[in-house]
Amino acid sequence: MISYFQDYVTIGAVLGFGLFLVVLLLGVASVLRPNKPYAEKLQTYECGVDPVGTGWSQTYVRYYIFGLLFVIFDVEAVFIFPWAINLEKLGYFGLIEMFVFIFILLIGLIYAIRKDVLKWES
Amino acid sequence: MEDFFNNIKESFTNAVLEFETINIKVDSTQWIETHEQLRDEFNLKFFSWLSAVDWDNDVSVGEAPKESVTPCFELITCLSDVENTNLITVSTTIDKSEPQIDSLVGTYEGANWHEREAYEMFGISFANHPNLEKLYLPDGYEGNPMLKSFELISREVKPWPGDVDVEGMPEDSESGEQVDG
Amino acid sequence: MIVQPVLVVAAALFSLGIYGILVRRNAVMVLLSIELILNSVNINFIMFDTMLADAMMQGQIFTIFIITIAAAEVGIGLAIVLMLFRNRQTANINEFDLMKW
Amino acid sequence: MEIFEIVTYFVLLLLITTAVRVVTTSNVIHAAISLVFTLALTSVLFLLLSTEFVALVLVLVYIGAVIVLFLFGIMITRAPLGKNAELDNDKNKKLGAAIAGSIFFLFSYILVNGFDGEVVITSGSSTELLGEILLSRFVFPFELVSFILLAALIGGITLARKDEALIDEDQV
Amino acid sequence: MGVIDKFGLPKPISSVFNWARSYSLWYFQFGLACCAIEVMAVSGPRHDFMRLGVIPLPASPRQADFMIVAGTVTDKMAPSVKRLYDQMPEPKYVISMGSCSNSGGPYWDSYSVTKGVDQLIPVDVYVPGCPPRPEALQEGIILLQKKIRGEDMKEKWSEVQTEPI
Amino acid sequence: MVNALDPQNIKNFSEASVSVEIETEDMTLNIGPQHPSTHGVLRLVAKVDGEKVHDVKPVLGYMHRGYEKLAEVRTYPQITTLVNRIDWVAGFSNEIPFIAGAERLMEIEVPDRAKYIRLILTEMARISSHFVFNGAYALEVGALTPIFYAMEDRERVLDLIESVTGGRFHPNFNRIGGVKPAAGAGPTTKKNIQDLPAGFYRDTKIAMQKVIEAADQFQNLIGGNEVFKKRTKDVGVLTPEIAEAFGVSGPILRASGVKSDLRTQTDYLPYDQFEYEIPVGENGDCYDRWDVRVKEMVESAKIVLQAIDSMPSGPLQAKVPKVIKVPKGRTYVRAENPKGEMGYYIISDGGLGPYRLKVRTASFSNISILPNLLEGALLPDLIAIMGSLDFVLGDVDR
Amino acid sequence: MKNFRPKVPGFLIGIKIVIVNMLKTLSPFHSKPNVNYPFEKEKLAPRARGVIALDQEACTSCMLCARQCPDWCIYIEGHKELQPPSKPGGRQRSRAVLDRFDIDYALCMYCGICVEVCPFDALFWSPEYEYSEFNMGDMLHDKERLDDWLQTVPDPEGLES
Amino acid sequence: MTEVLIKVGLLAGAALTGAITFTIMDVKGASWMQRRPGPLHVGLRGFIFPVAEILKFIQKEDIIPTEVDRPVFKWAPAYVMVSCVALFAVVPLSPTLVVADLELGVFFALAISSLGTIGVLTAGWSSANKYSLMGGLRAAGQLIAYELPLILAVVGVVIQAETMSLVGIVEKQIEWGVPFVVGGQIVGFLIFMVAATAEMMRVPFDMPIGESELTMGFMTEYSGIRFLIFYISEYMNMFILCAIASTLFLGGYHVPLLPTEWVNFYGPIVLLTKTAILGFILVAIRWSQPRFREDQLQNLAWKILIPASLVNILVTAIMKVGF
Ligand code: SF4
Ligand code: SF4
Ligand code: SF4
Repeated sequence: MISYFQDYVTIGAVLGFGLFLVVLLLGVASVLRPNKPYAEKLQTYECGVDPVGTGWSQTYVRYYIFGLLFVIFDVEAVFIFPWAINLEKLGYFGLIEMFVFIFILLIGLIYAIRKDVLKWES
Repeated sequence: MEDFFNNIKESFTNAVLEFETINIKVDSTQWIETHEQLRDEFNLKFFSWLSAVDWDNDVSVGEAPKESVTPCFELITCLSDVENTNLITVSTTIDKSEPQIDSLVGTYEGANWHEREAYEMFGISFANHPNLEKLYLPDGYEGNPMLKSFELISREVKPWPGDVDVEGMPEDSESGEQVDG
Repeated sequence: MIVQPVLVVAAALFSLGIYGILVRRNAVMVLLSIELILNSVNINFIMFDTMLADAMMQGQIFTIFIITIAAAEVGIGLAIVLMLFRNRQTANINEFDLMKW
Repeated sequence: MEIFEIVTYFVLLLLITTAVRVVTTSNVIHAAISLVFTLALTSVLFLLLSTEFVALVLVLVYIGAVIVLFLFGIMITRAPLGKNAELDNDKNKKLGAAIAGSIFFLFSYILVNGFDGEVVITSGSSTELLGEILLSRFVFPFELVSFILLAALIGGITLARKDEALIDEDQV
Repeated sequence: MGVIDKFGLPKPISSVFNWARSYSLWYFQFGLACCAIEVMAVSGPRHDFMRLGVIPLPASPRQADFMIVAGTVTDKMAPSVKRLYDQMPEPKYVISMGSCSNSGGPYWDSYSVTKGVDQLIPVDVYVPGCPPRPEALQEGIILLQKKIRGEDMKEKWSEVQTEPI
Repeated sequence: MVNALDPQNIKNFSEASVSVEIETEDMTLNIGPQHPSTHGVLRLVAKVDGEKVHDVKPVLGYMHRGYEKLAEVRTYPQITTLVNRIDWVAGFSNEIPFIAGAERLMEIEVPDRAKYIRLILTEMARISSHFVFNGAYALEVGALTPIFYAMEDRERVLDLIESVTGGRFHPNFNRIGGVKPAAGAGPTTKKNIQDLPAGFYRDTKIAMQKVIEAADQFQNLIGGNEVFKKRTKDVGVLTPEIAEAFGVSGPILRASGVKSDLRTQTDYLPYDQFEYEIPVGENGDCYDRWDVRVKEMVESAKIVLQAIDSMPSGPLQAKVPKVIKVPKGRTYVRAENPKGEMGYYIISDGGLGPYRLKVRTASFSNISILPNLLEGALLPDLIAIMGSLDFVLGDVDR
Repeated sequence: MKNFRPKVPGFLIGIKIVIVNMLKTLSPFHSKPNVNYPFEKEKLAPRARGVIALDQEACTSCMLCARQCPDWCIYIEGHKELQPPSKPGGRQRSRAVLDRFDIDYALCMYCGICVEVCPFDALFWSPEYEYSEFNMGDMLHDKERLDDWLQTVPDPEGLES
Repeated sequence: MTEVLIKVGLLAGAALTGAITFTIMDVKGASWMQRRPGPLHVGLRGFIFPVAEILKFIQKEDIIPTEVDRPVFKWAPAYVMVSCVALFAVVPLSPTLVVADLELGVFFALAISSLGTIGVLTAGWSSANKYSLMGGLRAAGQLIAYELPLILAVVGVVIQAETMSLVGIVEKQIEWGVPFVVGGQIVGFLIFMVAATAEMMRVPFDMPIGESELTMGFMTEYSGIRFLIFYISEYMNMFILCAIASTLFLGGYHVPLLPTEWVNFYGPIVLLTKTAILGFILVAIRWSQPRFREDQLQNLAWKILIPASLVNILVTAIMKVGF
């Protein structure tokens, strides 16, 4: 097995181990634990009173905007990494390229801040 | 206190000062006006509390009044002035058969909960109250606990342990005005 | 690594995506199906890249660009869905009568 | 390499299963989570094809970010908990299946006939090289990407924002 | 799955589990009246019931092991107390702290107070006092731990509690 | 160019087109009755949209025990012990106005020493109450440690109270006409111990010094913290006008800039003998409310120290009849409690117990401003504001 | 620039305080506030109201305590007995004998009224607190148990003048 | 294959011990800071309390409320746990004692760590509980907001080290003679630690759990073993992020002046010490700070940390190219 696969097989084993740990814990617990459900026990917890309304209704659009910002900058990070390890080779040219790239995205961030999408009280 | 009392006395002739508490008795129709006047002219902006008293000769628990009274609800508010030490109580009586009075919420916002409490405890209804609901007791609770005719069940069902008398007490220790101390 | 099964799977993903777009009524689900299609394209690109052992790595670079653009597309797409939802109180595309809107 | 092939087939099989779940499940969140698995398996497939950087990018961008965005979107558009009968367009089902099926057969036919062969992976592809190519030969698309992202950001914000932002945009 | 209910566990193993349960008591943060302040004092540096393994973390009944009914249970609160108790996972325990929750205490004749929490939920240990001193509560906890260590898992598990009292 | 952010324009626009911000089916969030930050069992029904609070409706009564009714069936000494439990973090100060009222009706002059002891213990109760507030408030804004420091120092104060009265925070120490420590101790002697235990002065001095140090530590640990300042400054601003109309009193009122303190304004205890300051806030925000209480702790400690130094000697009890009957009359006595103005309106009919006892508690009025303060706040603010009002459910519901 | 003191950010001071406190807790030279309860016990104030002890001999079943108790939690029964004269030739004395003296600690509010009103010094406070029970019924202490508590009643302490 | 198994076994031990050690450190440390002894009676002066906890949680009933979305609810803890465990794979304890020294080590770590967000979000959503939902959303919003500074702070290190392999990064630091935190990445380190604290959802960034606001946040409905999984993952996450931070910025398994030949022996100890020190600092912060408000938190991330880390990248790049 070439070392490339060796590494990832190990990683796979580690992931498998994580899953195994979860399954093991769940398995042992399912054998040991008592299981006595009844209607009141299974009721949604709401500080001790009857749940009012539906729990999963509307949320803030704001979170969506955070998500959007995150996606955009995450993509940016994807491009930064290959650049970062090649910086020596790319030299000033690479530097300027990345400057432009980051600058353009910073405009986006500044736009977002200016538009007050990060502010909560409106 | 004295100066203030004299001031009050000029506008409300029936004001009395007993035990360091000034009390004005007003007619229930004058209820709102009195408060507005007190708030605006005498600067009594601090709304301390509002409550009621159930005057009745028939009581189911506790002691009955020593002298017979005319059954009625007495409504009392207490106003004061934060900066000075002036304090005044205003009282009015309302009929028991139809306990209703105008709400003070328009004058003092703070009266809201106090009136709800009085509504719940005595059954007095306040006209123009924004939200006259029960305050304390669970939904479906019947009765107005603060009425003198309201019974405390536990006291009825549990025998008073002090009732059993050990025959032939050695001394009569409950002898009047013995001084302690 | 055998080439054909991978390509067939990519084709299958593509058609599943098409199926989803046609059948699903919820706008978000339609977007999810689009992701499936893009994913099948990615698989094809990478497969060919590896197969041809391209020195310029064009397949990989294209895939990265596709992923990037897909992210942007999802951002905009969901924003549109949100806007429609805001006006129509539903994410159901049958009810988006765009001409009237 | 025997084991290698078995693994590959296994991954492909799972890939199809999860993808089918994405388009058939009647619960939006389940669909999104199935998509997570589809993508994860795709990423495994990429790893098997030695393109590790792309595989990780897929995890980072897709699973880490895009799916989260999807989940937000789903929650904002009030996905009901549990099954949702309204999700599918029943009258389109047959048509859709027919179209999708024919596309599938057409594509598979072309692809299977067109390409054949076996690839042997000897080493992972170099990320360093990838970066170098990306930033030298593909500089122009690279910069273009930043503009597209910026556009997406501004567009997304404008669309998802409430109206003051909209008018603001109109009048500036 | 009900394995333990049917077969039980050999003594040495089950005593290990009993030990674990007795020293990892997550206390359901749930205060009612004055006694709750004493519970706070017990969690304070001087008495520190974390020494005994009581961890005052969960604010949700789902993670709690035992509940200290600390204070007056009013009629309005009673359904909530019952519900919160129901929502705790088995095995669960209850300490009734103070006269109020034991039997109404100073408000025994009030029109709005429940006379004793044991009318609602099963109580394991009663702690007297009004309020009980912090040490008294600690004694209650130690008694509870003793009780847990003496428990038989099979019995405890099969105590059917589909409809508690 | 039209100003786009002009509310008028926005309104026009939203009328013109269908689009408004996503129609929010507000989420009704129940906070309480069991919730770690409601100081017991207050229940708030909050309408929230995401994180923003639109409307709050407090639901009371989970701790309603019917004090006013119970007082009608109990005698005066029995009521004294009952009222301890109204504001349970400062049990001692609940007794003072009630006893003072009964004494006023009976026209009894209390000996000086008894007054001083009352005063010392009231201030100690105030300190212990503020300790609880400090710790709990820090807990509510997320700092987990200060409550333990508060508890440690509070124990010291409680020890002192206990060594005098016999109870940790339900002392039942006041008698009409004076004070009377718990009887007990030693089958060999006549049991009525009537004075402070030996070493009390010394221990008090040490403890008060510690209180001052603790207040300093709080100022550093919590007050100086940037995050805490961010969380509390300009949050939940209460103006004096609203406060007065709602009958808000005590530290909350003082934090809004009103210098109102019944200790100086009335004479239920000899506060005029001592020098102390009344801390007053400026903005009436959460930070000021916190700050005022911490400073008040220090002032209380100073009062206690002064009182210890100038303690008169003499009897602890005035002469009173053995069977206490209060003459007919009515009076209202109020006192400055840690939470604000607490008063009892006693209507006596000459019997063993009052005909009607109205209990005016501070927290009841204080939390009635909650809906006003919370409009448009964020959910974490809700917790911060609620905590800064420092209410005790027994004091609210009675 | 004479008294230039750099302003330390508040959160660093906070961290310093907790670490200093931790060192104090760990250091053997500092007094610790902790009491390791079942192994060591705090010395309580002699006045502490822990439990009520009954001196059976002194009680004359006069019922005062039961009547004054706000919680009605003292139950007394007794009867009268004739006692032989204490010194020969003296008058025969009647004496009340306690049949039952129960205090229900599940109900008691520890107010001390009973102790205070007892005219014969039969009730005492004792700073004991260890009587938690598994059963509600055991919270009712009968006269023997109450008498046992008498051993724990502390001697009176000194007073401040 | 055996090698793989041995490594995974070792890693399993490391992961669990790390998590348990950090639990002990957190609880005991907190107790001491609060002038208390902490768990004491359970045995060994209380230091084995995590054992009791785990054994206890294993016997607890696992309640699955009626309203929840069962499959999602049941498996949400697994995502969190798996994403934590996978992170352990790339941290080198010494040049040879590393489970998988990937060429893309850092990148892998960052990619995997973003998986947890999905677990948290689905946990909150599927619980059908308002507190859970809000907690889940807050958690997701926070995790994504601080994921970015975390990623960008690492870029500085990558620029300096010119590699993404963690072993490579440490070797570079050995070559330089000083850890990167001294060699120009102090800003990066601070940003990384702040972001890491937020990723762990610890005070002052603990709104998602925000006990006094949302009872238990997204974990509100979880009981028994599933709660334990969340709980352990929290500490695992803390351990692993501290380990990664010490590897990236503090020189990993090496300290200056110690001979490099012996690195295989003292490496693990050095790394664990550094991790423990970082962990202790986090504990001290946790128990002394109040928590931020949701909007303040987002502002900190978007307005301060992200621009700062971008600037940090540019400055580092200029230094690299220019000198
Ligand atoms: S038992 Fe006493 S201290 Fe406890 S809640 Fe009841 S009245 Fe308060
Ligand atoms: S202490 Fe009070 S409640 Fe208890 S028995 Fe004595 S009088 Fe009754
Ligand atoms: S008051 Fe004293 S003497 Fe009378 S019955 Fe009670 S304990 Fe006995």
